Amino acid sequence: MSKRILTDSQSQSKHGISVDVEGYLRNLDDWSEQVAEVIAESEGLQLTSEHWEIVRLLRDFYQEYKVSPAMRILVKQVKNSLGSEKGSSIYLMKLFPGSPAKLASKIAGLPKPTNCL
Amino acid sequence: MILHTVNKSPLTSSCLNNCLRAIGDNDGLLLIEDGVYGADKHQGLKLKPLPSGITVYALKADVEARGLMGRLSEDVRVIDDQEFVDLVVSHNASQSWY
Amino acid sequence: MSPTPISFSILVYGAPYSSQSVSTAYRFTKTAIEKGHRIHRVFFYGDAVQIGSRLVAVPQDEVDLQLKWQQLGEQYQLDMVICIAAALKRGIINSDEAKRFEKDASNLAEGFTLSGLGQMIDATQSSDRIVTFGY
Amino acid sequence: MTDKKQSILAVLTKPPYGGTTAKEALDAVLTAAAFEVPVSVLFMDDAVFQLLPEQKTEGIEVKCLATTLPVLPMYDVEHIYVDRKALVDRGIDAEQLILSVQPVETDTLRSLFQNHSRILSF
Repeated sequence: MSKRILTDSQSQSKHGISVDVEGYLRNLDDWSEQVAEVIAESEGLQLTSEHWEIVRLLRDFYQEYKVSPAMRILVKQVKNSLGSEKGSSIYLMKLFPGSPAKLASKIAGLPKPTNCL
Repeated sequence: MILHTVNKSPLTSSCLNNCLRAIGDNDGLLLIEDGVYGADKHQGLKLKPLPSGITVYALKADVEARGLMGRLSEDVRVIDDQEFVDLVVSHNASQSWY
Repeated sequence: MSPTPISFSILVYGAPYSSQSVSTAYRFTKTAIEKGHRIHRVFFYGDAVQIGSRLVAVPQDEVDLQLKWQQLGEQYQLDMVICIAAALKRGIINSDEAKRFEKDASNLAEGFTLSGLGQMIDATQSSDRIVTFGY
Repeated sequence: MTDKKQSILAVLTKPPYGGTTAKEALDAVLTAAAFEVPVSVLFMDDAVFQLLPEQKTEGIEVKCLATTLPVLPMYDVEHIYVDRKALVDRGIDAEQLILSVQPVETDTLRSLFQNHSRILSF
């Protein structure tokens, strides 16, 4: 039985960080800026200041509401705080290729989505 | 026109009260499951302050299952599952109180 | 009275064997189909997701609700969706999700699909009537 | 999903923590909003307790619903109604809630139902 309490030996441990099969943090409290860099690297990303703007915005949003924003809401939030040039799904797609809301959330140390949408 | 369904006994739940506050002039009220206890005349009918023009229905299978057939208030129309479907069709929307 | 056929989506919230919800919803769905209506989707939410566990065992003299839904679903090609978020928390899981969440088994019964709440919202937009069966 | 969107009325009647319905209702509302389906929310009965300030859920080890509810305006859910009678019956002041809501009288409450053909009941 892979209960969380026993998983350290089985988990993919990257630089001592316990992440699950999809690369999400097992314990959200483990997050730090360094951890974010490591997660990003394992996703093939080198975090620039543009990435960090989004990651911080996501963390702030989650901190305030305890919910990860849906893609549309993320775009809106980015638009409101970083301007309309950055507030577009194309811009976010360039920074976080594939599924920006998911990938950025993973790096920001937000909970793993339940495939809900 | 809304079809309201209520599935709890009015003796133990506020469902029916809420429904009666929200119900409009041409709406329908269907009692299902434990909601059919609301149609029992021996309770002094909790449905009493019923807005005029509202028809109260009770779902036959639920009434029979609970031995209420002989105890129903005369204002209540007993309907079967087919008529339940028809009622949903003939109203614009339905709201469930549970 | 034979009204023009319309489409329904059925929302079910109560756990089978804890409330009547799943069985009242079943009777309604079956009757609607028999009257010539179309069922766009049946969406199980909240504790109703338990309908999807393959591990449920029912005494022979009681009604096997899951089997009834499966038979109805197969006969009429029903889209029977179980809310994934509600299901995972309650131990209803398919093999893909079992891999994602590192579980050693899966138990989703045949005939049901795990999917998101978007399917519920789509149901409100794509069917003529929504009927909710609460617990 | 069809192009022309039907607006949804989400009717909430349950208190926040004794069951999971309040949270599941919120998830459904947020999903509708994420898909840009117009959704109005109506708090009735014990659901108005969801709006009380100072909810501290650490003791019961449940995620605090009152933390997430204020996200509704961020999701463009602008029509949030509350049954005034439900507030009055419970001695709750509409000015002190965690969310800016519009208290409605019985007549308005009734017309809300009549004006929506898509109702989600929670």
